Amino acid sequence: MSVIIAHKDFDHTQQYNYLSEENSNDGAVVTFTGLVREFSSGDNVTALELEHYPGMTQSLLDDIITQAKKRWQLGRVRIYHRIGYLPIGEQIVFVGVTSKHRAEAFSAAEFIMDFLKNQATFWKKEHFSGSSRWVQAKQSDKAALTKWQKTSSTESQ
Amino acid sequence: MSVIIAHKDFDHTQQYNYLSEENSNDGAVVTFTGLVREFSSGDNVTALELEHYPGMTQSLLDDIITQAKKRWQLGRVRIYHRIGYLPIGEQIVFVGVTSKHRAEAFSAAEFIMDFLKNQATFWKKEHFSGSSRWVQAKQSDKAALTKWQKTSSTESQ
Amino acid sequence: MINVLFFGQLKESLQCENSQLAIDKPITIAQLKELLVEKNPSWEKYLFDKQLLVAVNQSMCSSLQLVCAGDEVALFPPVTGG
Amino acid sequence: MINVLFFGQLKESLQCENSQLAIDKPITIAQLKELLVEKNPSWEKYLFDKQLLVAVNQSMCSSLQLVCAGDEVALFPPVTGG
Repeated sequence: MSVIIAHKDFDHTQQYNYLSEENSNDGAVVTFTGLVREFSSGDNVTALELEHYPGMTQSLLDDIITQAKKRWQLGRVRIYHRIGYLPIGEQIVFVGVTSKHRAEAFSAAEFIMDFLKNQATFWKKEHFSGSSRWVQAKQSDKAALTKWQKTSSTESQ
Repeated sequence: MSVIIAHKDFDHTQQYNYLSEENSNDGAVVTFTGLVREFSSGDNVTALELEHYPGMTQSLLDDIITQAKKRWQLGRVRIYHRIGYLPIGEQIVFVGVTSKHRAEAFSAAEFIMDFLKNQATFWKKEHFSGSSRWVQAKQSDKAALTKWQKTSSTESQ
Repeated sequence: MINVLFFGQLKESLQCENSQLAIDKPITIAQLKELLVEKNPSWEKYLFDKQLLVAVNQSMCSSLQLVCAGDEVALFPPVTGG
Repeated sequence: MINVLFFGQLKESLQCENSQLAIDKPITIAQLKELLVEKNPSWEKYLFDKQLLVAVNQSMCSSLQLVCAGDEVALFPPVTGG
């Protein structure tokens, strides 16, 4: 199963093993892990809270993987996204990709994260000591998508 | 210690933990792992053998990390490169990077791998059943460096 | 009956997770929002936020989309996962 | 004395890991290669391969580089790690 959405934390090793074990075709494994970090716009975050639109999130993530597999020759792909209340330092999301070649693995992992950020139906609330606020969509995340329009002719080398 | 060169295999979790534990500043962790893969130019590889120039390799890898830290705001960096005889499926190299932002972590990890491939004093021999051959430097690895010349004005966004 | 779901900050603002609407003919999303405001006048300032996104039967679409009885409609702010 | 190290395919072709050369004045890498060939005539076809790289005291340099007694010189083919 490529996509997992769960409250439960993930074990990094287990995700890595899913990608690399008995996979002698692929010489490159790239992983991205997103963690709850302490500062956001200067304020001290104590936790994040993540909700999502069940069903729709799953199919959007499946679709992002399909798009990535059309652009690059990929072996295995894993997306693990957590929901619920996640204190500082907790893992939020894991994206892992294998390929024969490192450039394809790097591009695909970043592509998946960029589209996940912009399309997958998750919403994030930041908790501070005594207050909370919904995270607003970032212009920089939208801008990140533009690199996937420009490079379509050169990326497959 | 950021750079490790060793015969001994590495534990992916241990490398990941080195990057992520007690690191609430950085929300993004990107890792690359290179594995011995089964096919090379159509032949069935049984193992790789890696030798290096001790001392020089270490300082070249330190220098690549220094270059990466000048270009991007990075937290922790780890390079683990194995030497010796490595059968199919074995891990060869690990590069891991943390940053506040995912784009910087992705770029830095790929930059380090691209320069490692082109500059670090390792030499690789492929073993087949009954024969062996030294791996020749690839034009595609050299070409990979060009992207780090062009993007210097846009990468830090 | 149309089932309307709300997510994220919108759900919190409306203090409502979902709302059922009985309709007898296909209507646009814009008309559906007006029906919701008729039922809940205080929702007006939230439902017409231009940033709001719409999904019908779990596919993204525009406010011009027609919806019929049995459809699942979701209204939510721009996504912020990952 | 200059210590000359060989790596990778070159080491295997020469069947030699390192060689010591006694010199009484600074010489270029090109001259050093000629001294090595004088000692080992069979090395000629390997040492003048244009792809060969040179490091002096563990820094990459060109064949014009001057080296003196006490220097560590390394000759090797293009690197292929990772």
